[in-house]
This record gives sequence, structure tokens and C-alpha cells, in this order.
Amino acid sequence: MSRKLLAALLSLTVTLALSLALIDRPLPTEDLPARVGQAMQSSGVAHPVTAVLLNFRSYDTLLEVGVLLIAVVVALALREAQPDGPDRMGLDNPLLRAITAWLMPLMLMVSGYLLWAGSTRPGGAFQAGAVLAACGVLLRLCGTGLSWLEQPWRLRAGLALGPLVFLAAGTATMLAGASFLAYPEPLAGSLILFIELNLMVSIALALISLFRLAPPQSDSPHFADRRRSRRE
Amino acid sequence: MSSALFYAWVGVVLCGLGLFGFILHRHLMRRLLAFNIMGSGSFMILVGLAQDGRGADPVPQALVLTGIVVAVASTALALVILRRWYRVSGESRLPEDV
Amino acid sequence: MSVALPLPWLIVVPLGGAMASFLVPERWRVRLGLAVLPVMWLVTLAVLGDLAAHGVQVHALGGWSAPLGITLLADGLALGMVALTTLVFSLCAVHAASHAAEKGHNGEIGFLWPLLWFLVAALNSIWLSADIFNLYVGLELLGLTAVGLVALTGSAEALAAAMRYLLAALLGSLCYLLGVALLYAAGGSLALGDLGTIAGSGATARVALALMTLGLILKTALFPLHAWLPPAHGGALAPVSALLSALVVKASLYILIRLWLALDPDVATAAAANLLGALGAGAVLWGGWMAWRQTKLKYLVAYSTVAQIGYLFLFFPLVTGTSTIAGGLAWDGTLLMLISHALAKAGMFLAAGNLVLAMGSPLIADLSGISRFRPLSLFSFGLAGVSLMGLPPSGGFTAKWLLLQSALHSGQWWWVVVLIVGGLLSAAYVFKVLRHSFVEGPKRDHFNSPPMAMELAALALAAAGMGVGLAAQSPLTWMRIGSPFGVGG
Amino acid sequence: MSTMIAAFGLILAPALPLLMALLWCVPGLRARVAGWTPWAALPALLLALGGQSGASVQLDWIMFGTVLGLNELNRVFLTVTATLWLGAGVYARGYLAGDARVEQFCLLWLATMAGNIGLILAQDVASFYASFALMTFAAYGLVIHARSAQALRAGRVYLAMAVVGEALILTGLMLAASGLDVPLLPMLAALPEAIAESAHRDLIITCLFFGFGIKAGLPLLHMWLPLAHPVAPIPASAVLSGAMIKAGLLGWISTLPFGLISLPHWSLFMMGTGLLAAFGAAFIGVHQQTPKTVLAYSSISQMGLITVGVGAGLHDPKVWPVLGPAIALYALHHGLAKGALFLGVGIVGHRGGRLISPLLWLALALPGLSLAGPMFSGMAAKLSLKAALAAGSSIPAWWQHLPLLLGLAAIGTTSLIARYLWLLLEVKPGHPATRSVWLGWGMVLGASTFGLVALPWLPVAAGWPPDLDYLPDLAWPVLVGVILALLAVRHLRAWPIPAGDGVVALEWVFAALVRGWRGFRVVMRRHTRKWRWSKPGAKATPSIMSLYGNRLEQTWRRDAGLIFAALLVVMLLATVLG
Repeated sequence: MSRKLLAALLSLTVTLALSLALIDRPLPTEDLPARVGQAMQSSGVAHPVTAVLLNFRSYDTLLEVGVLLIAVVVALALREAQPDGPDRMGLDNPLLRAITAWLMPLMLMVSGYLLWAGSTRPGGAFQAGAVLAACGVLLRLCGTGLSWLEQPWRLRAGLALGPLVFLAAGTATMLAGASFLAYPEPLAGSLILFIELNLMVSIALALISLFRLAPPQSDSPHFADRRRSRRE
Repeated sequence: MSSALFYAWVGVVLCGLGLFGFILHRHLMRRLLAFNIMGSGSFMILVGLAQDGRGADPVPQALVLTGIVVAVASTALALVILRRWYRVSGESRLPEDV
Repeated sequence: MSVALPLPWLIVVPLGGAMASFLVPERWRVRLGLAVLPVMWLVTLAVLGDLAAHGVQVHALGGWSAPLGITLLADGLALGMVALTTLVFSLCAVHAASHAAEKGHNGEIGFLWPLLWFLVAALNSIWLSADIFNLYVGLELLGLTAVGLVALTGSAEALAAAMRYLLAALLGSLCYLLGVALLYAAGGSLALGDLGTIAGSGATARVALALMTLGLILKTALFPLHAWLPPAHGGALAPVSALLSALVVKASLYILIRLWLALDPDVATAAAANLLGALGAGAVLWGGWMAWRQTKLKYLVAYSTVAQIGYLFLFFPLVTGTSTIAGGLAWDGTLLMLISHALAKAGMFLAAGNLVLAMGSPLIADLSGISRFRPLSLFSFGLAGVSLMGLPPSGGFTAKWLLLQSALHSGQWWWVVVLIVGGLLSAAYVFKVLRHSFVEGPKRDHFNSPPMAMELAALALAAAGMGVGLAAQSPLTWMRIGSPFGVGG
Repeated sequence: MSTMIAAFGLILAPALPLLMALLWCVPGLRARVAGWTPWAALPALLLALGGQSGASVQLDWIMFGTVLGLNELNRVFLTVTATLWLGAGVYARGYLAGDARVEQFCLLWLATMAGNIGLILAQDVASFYASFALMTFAAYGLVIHARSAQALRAGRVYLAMAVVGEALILTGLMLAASGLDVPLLPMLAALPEAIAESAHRDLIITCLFFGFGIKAGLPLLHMWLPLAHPVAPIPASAVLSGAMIKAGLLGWISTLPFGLISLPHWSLFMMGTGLLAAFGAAFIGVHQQTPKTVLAYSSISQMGLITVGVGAGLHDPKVWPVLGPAIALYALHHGLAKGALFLGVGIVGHRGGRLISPLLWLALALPGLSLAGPMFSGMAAKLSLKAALAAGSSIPAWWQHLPLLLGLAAIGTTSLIARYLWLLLEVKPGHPATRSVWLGWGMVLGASTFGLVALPWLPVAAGWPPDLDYLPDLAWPVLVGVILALLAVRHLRAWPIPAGDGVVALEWVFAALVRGWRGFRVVMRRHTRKWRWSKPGAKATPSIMSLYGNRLEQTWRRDAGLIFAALLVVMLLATVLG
């Protein structure tokens, strides 16, 4: 009881402090949006958010894709350390199957559109990859095995594709004498699109893998024992 | 109060709620949800506060996109570990919290 | 004039190594890892040479300079940490590789190598970054890798430790992110160098500093937020524990130090600094006491990390509102402590891993008789212990000497008591181990023997911890390049 | 050219043992290094005999700049130390032949030696302290060499006291250094002045006096000595008692403000402590049952006499120029004599005490006679000490009784030597004595008998040959002591005072405290169990975490979130309001 009260009191205080920080705020000295506006025409894309993501602060994005890849690596490592039992995923639901069959082409198209639209309006590799991953998740829920993903080597290649292309592009610019990730201006637009395309594949694969690698409900004898003993 | 500041303030409230949940609950799933609420709150502050009185700012929007991917990856990893832990121990809380 | 090697190579090489070792079949991973190591050394040495020749290096990523883009900044401190990372990582990698070679396979830890390389990439990205949001991404990269390394064995204990670590890491980085949001709103820039322009009078910067500090000390495992550390570091594989204790907990501290020095002095108040110092003192005492109470060897070493982290936090009260001389001494002392602890602790973890492997038991009580069978590993353990105790001529001693002088110079004699009592406590737990290993209990002649390379890796790290103290001037001279306290000392 | 040679010698003396210790780490070279171990002390001995006072060398790249140097004073200490390490090392080669742990012994021997030589040559605080600590902690391994329960207990006591000593010394040195302008590079020579002018003078002197006093065997801080010496291998006891005890003395001499100011209270305190040690240790020592324990108490007693001299030096600054060398000389004499006596135990041990020839008995007794006063080096040392003490001006009234007190102390010394010789008779035959053992003993014996008079550069204040008028002064205590000893053989039985006297009581108190605390916890636990929330009889969940951490630690782990939030609030208050 007192624990709840204490927790409430403490988080309320933090909320108040944050509110104070919101109100009692100095005016910023720097006008970053203006700088973004000035640099837009040499960024290779028309949408400022995409420009920031994939050009001005593309290094952040590179590391962020790394974060996603690490999560998959860890999930893969854990599966190696503790193999799952038989894969029993797949809901026996005809409606789901029917709708999935209908939605699948549409989702693929949306995904492609999002990727394409990224350069001029909201969208981009992550959004496209997420929709693509949703396709994979739906397929898996229907019990359709994505058998080509079972091949470890292919999966790994697909996962590393996006980050590798991204890294290679950055390194190539560095080898050419410019800064890391400094795309040459005329090529910037197409280069960004190319990177995003590869990223989309890797991101989608990463999300699907993460979904697949969280172990499903299982009734291993050990597990049942533990539950029984707890109940008693 | 401008609408941007209001968004930021809602973010503050979400953060407070998330923190409350995170420190109160011991069930790992609830903690994870609390973490996500808190994360959403901080994204709202990041976008809302920066745009208050200055109009649209693409930089925090891009940052939030990056942040979301990072949060997704973290949540997914947490889920993987959580499910593994549940599998070997049958517990949905950490050892001392049982 | 020679052209300086671009700084991003320090991140490209390990990141490329990570992807490559993720792609290649498992049986090639160890060999690939050992092949990339020399490249890593070449890059590190080249960049260090550039630092000596041209001074502080700045690299605007993508050609966009701050505040629009992200810049990498390589001053003495950053490159000192880079060099430390390369050194500690190489020896841990040799340790891991020879362990794998001895077992004839590395099936159960197949993804160790990609994660190790990701760890180096994450560390280097943090040491070099001069952008507070990029630091957040780097922190997450580091946190998830470290959690993965802890969970790697997949046992229940490892999973619980990893889960607790992950929760701490997530909460910590969220608090940091909140701080970033507030600082960006108040200053309009994410560059570390621009933080000083934020007016200190408003509440925003102060609340941001409090949030970021708390988030970072949670990740650094400062007492009493250290609870996640012992199971995570004590339960992992020996080279992983070594890397986590030596480098990973230092990364968040490094960010904290950068942040405190970058912000307007008005924001970083003396009360907050003293609070950090007090927590550090608590860490020294509690960690030392708990280390002494442990029954498992690796947990003892892990709690020792909790204690040693405490020393590093004395930096804050010693530089806040004190004279430049006291601040400079504290800066030197803290950096030296950081390096020597990293080397000694990595050596100690590797030595402890060897001893556990040789004994076939994790318990300190089972060490009896080991002094005759594995003298070299025990010697490395003792040598690292000398540094942790702060006995001369180790790096730990020199660092403590500097910190003590700084405390006396700024008139804060109470930290002197903490430093000396902490030394006594560390002597107690180090000698506890030595005492048990000198006892010749019931006759035991069955000891496993780890390969020579594993023992030499531990010895090299422990000896390096010693060498840092012996030749304290030169690392300090390097790390003073670009220091806010000037080059005098 | 000669400066180059001098510099090379200064570096080589401490570096050779260190280098050999490093080579030891290479498994293939280990056996060979062990064979060479005794000769590691040779450069130091050559430096002491052939070096020039005033030579120094600066090594900027070590720590904050290390300076090694040789001067009149530390040369005396270097002589005794190097001789003992060499002699005892040669001796050890024969004594430990066939021992299972001989290789480990060699490593620790080399490390301890490097520390001991290094601290003598060190001219800057950092390397002095570094060497001191190296010596102290490496010697732990020598003490516990036998690994018996007794040895481990002695090691525990030694270590506990050593750690406290190191902490005291560090505190003292640091406080003293903080008064200097260049706190990073303090020279030892600058410390006395800094201490004399420091605001914390008494605190610093307290730290340094007691810190080094642990090594020097001050009363109540001496307890490790009689425990450690008997259990250590004989050559190790010899260097512990002969050379390493002197490190404490050297620490006093090189840091305390001698010859600068008069500190009457400290002087009185030190002299009182010294006299207490001189008489108390003699009294306890004659009741001991093994020759090495008797020698350990004799060392405490002798160090007490030296402490009296040191205390006198703090009384009157003007005496110091005479007194300092006299003390050094006395230390040299005692170190060599005590080393020879310790090594003698092993010589007797190879045949058994009752079986050896009268000539050998005489040789064994020689250093004892020297220690008691009227012979050889001992005579020179005592005379110069007496002369130096007599030179003190502005003497307090009780000072006039000092010669009498010293005479009485010499009675104690004689009794101790008599007891030692008596106990030697009881020694059972043991291991065979090889040529190395004889050689090592002979070297130390020769040095102790003639060394003092053979070295022309030694500062023998009273001159040589000595004035025979002093002879009665030195002789009567010996006569009284011998008579007392003869009486004691007939009529007295030794009291059962355990070796290590006070530590036994302390151990008892400590054990009682631990028992009490455990009992208290059991009672409390029973008491509180009633109010526990958990259902009675509920089986506690076996936790993975039960192997580490206590209840408080578990709370911190479980409520980490709350603690985090609470700290966050405190930090917010500290930044926003602070």
C-alpha cells in the first residue's frame, strides 16, 4: 500500500518538475530549422525529415539500424543457446487466411509507395519496412512457413544487407576524400533511395525475425512442473 | 498555451504515468508497457516542446523517428528475453520480485 | 604534411567486423576476428599519431558541420579511451579465441564475435561523438549489445541478469532522452559544444541535467542503483565480464563527465556535485563490504567494480566550484583511475575466469591449493589487486594520490577518509582470495589447465594496470590534449 | 663517466631483483632464475661498498619522476641490507633445497628484496612509498611459506597490521606533501621541513610514527613480530629481523623533522615507548620456548633502544648531526648481529644442539656478545650512541639516568642471548647443512663481527680503537646478565607467556565479539519471525540470487525503481534549488 503511495508521490514530483521545465524555458539561441531550410537544396531529397534522417544526421540512422540488427543477433544467439521445441505457430482461422490473401498485395504496394514517397513527403525505409514486416507476421500467423527464411545463411545475408550497403556508401565517400557519409550532390537523391531500399528489406526481415524468435507458448515438462508447484 | 506546448505537457503526464508504472509494477510485461508509455511521452516532449512558438522543426521529428526504431528494437529484445525467461523459469517476474 | 586519417574509421572497422562476422559461417568467426584486430590497431595508432601531430581532430559527418550535422571530436580524452578500448578488447578477444580453440568449437557461443565487434563500435561511437542525441543512440547500441552478451549463455541465471540489466538500461536511456529533449528545446542545438550557451537561470537546463545524470548513473551502476551489476557482470563469460566492467560502465560515466563540463557552470550546482560524491563514497564502502562478503569469485570481482566506480564519482565535487589546480588534479586523477581500473579489472576478471576454469567451481572456498597449480593466474589476480587496492607503483596508487591531493587542495578532507578506507576494504577482499588460495586443504590434484594464451592475456592486462602507474606521466600528457583544465598539472 | 657508472649502479641495485622476478614469470626460465636468486643482492652490496655518497639519478618517466640516490645515511642502511640479503640468500639456497615451494619462495624473495633496496635508495616520496609497500606485501608470502595453521595465523596478523601501517604512512606522507608547493613531485628531503611548518604537525607525526612503528616493532604494534619470525623459513626471519625492521627506522629518520625543531612531548613519548619496548620485550622474551621467538623479542628490545635514541633526537635539534649517524651505526650493528643469530639456528639444527663442537658454540655466541655490548662491532656502536646522547645540551633532569637505564637494558639483552643459547641446546637434529648454508652464515657472521670496523667510511663517532675507560661501563651489565642467567637455569622456570603476547588477548576479544554478534542475530531473528508477513511454515522460495547479497542488497535490487525515483527527486531538488 505504502509502496504504491510512495511511487505515486515520486512520479508526481517528477511530473511537476518536468512541467516546471516546460514553463520556465529560455529562448533558444540557435535556429536549426532555418539551417535545415538553407541546406535542403543540396540534400538530394525534398522532404526535410528525410533529409535530416538520411543526409544531415545519417550517422544516427546508421547506428539505429545497428541497434535493430543487434536485437536480432541477440535473439538468434538465444535461440542457439536454448533451442525451441516444435514450431506450433499458426492459428487455424479461415477468416484470417482469407483476409490475408486479400490484403497481402495491397500491403506490398503500400510498402513500396511509402518507400518511394519518403523523398518528398512523410514516409521512408522504416515505415515501408514495418508494413512489409506486418505482411510477414500475418503470413506466419496463418501458418504459412516462410521457408526461405529458415536457411540461416540467407537470413543473415538479408539482415546485413541494408546496414552493409549503408556502411559501404559512407566508407566509399570517405575513400573518395570527402567526409564519412558525405554523398556527392548530384548522386545524393538516387543514393539515398538505394540505401533506403536495402534498409527496408533488412528492417522488415529484422522485425519478422524478432517476432519469430520470441519463443512461443510451450508446455515443456519442466515448465509444467514449475507451474504446478506454484499452484500448490 | 499553444497546441505544441499542450502536446509537450501531455507528454510530461505520459512520462509521469510511465515512470509510476515502471517503478510500481513487478510483472515484466507491465514494466515493458510502462516503458513504452514513458517513451511515447518523451517523444511527444521532444517534438512538442521544440516546436512551441517556433513552428515546424524537422530535426526533432527525425530524431523521434530514430528514437522509435530504437524503442522498437529494445522492446523486441526485451520481449525475446522475457519469453525465454518465462520458458525456463515459468515466472513472469524477476527472481527477487516473486 | 601528412593527411590525417579520418576518424570514422574507428567506427567503420569494428562495425564492418561485426557485419562480416555475422555473415560468415560460424567456424570462420574466430579467425576473422583475429584478422580484424591488427587493422583495428593500425587505425588506432594512426589516429593517435595524428593527435600528437595535429592536436584535437574534428570530423563533420556527411560534410555537415554542427549544429546541422553530427561531428566527431577526438581530443586527448576521447582517443585515450579509444586506445584503452582497443587494448582491452584485443586481450579479451585473444582470451576468448583461445578458449574457443581449446574447446575445439564455439557452437554454444556462436554469436559472441559479432556482438563483441558491435560492442567496440558502440564504445568508439560514444568516445568520439560530440552530439547529445547521437550519444543517446550510441548508449542504446552499447546497452543492447551488453545485455545480449550477458544473456548469451541462455541459462536462467543469465536471462534474469540480462532482463534486470535491460530494464535498468532502458530506464536510464529514457531519462537521458528526456534530458536531450529539454536541452534541445532550450538551446536549439544538439551539439555538445553549444550546451554552454544555454542560460543557467531557467529551470529547463537544471531539470535536464538532473534527469540525464540520474539516467547515466543508473547505467554506470552507482550505489545504490548498482543492484543490476553484480549478477550481470558476475554471471557472464569471463572476457565479457572483463569488457563490461572495464569499458561499458565507463561509457555512461564518460558522457556524464562531458556533460557536466559542457554545461554552464551555473547549472551544475555544488549540491548536486556533492550528492554524486556522497553516492560515490557510499559505493566505495558498500561495494567493498559486499565484495568481501561474497562466496563466489566472480561476484567478488563484480562487487569490486561497484566499489571502484565510487572513486570516479569523487570527480564531481572535486571540480565543481574549486580552484583550477584542484580541478586539474581531480581531472588527472579521475582519468588515471578510469584507465587503471579498466586494465586492472579486465585483468582480474580474466584471471578469475582462468581460476574458475581451473578449479571447476565458482566458489572462493574451493581455491585452496591453486597457488601451486596455477601460480601465473593467481599472480595476475594479485597484480590486478594491487592496482585496485591503490598500492604503489600501480595506476590505482597514482590516481588515488592525485585525487587525495585534489581533495586536500580544495579543503574537502572527508573524501580523503573515503579513499583510504576504500583502499583498506579492497585490501581485505583481495587478500581474502589470496588467503584461500594459499591454504592447502584436502589434497586435490585434479585441476583443469586453461591454455597459456588465456593466462598471458590476464597477465598482460594486470601488468598494463601496473605500467600505467609506473609511467603515469605519458598517458596523462596525452589525455590532457584538449582538456578543459589545461595542460599543466 | 663515473657519474654514469654511479647512475647505472643506482638503477641496477633495485632493478636487478625486479628484472629477475619478471623473468621468473617465463616458465622456462623459472628454475634458472631460482638458482641465481641470491646474487640479485650483489649490485646493491657493490654500490654500498664502492659507491659515492651524493650520487643520484633521476628517472622522469617513472611515476611522477623518480629519484634514486646515495648519501651518508642511507649508505649505512644499504650496507646492512645488501649484506643480509646476500648472505641469507646464499643460505636459503642450501636451506630450502628440496622444498616443494622453493620457486615461489624465490619470486617473493626477489620482490621483497627489490622493495627493501628500493626504499633505501628512493629520494622521492612516491618511489619510497612504492618500494615500502612492495616489500611489506611481498614479505607476506615469505611469512606464510610453510602454509601451516600457525604460519597462516601469523600471516593474517602480519597482513592486518601491515595494511593499517600502510594506510597510516600514506595519510602521513600525503598530509605532509600537501603543504609543499609542488605536491606531485615531493622529495623525501623536503618532508621534514614541511612537517615542521605544517598546521597538522602532530597529526602527521602521529601517522608516520605509528605507521613506521608497526614495521619497527613498537610496543603494542609489535605483535606480528614474534608470530611471524618463528614460522618463516630461517633466512626469511633473518632478513625480516635484520633488514626489514630497519625500514621502519629509516622511515622515521627520513621523514620526521629531526634537527629542525624541538618537540619535547614527542621526544618524551618516544623515549618512554622505547624504554618500555626495551625492558618489556626482554622480560617476555626470556620466557619463550623457541630460539627464534627469543630472537624476535630481542629485536623488539633492541629497536626499543634505538627508539630511545630517535626520541632524544626530537628533543634537541642540535644533537641530531651526531646522533643520526650513531643511530644508523647501531642499526647496522644490530641488523648484522641479529641476522647471524637467526642463521645460527639453522646451523645448530643440522646436527642437534648438544652435538656441536665448542668452537662452533663460540662462533654462534659471538654476535650475541657483540649485541650485548663489550665486543667487536657492538662496542663501537654502543659507544658512539652513548657519546651522541651525552652530547645533548639542555638536558632534562632525568636524562642523566639514561646511561644507567641503557645498562639495565643491556642486562636484558644478555639474558635474552643466554636464553637463546640455552634453547639452542634443545634443538633437535633436522635437515642436513650444505655448503651454501655454511657459506651464507659465515658471510653474515664475518660481516657482523668485523664489518663495522673494517669499513673506513662509516661514521664511527667515538672513534676507533675505543677508549678502554668505557669498558667497565659496557661490561658490568653483561656480567650481571650472565650471573642472572646462571641463577635462572638453576632456580627459575619459564612462565607460559604465549608468543605474540597481546595478540592472543586481542584474538580472544575479537572472537568473543563475533560470537556475541552471531548470538544476538539468532535471538533477533527468532524474535522478529513472529511479525513476518509470510505465512508460518511457508517454504521460502529458493532464489538463484541466494548466493550473493544480503537482505539489504536484495531490497535494493527489488526496489531499484523506487530508489531510482527517490534519487531523481533528490537530484532535481539539488539542481533546481541548490
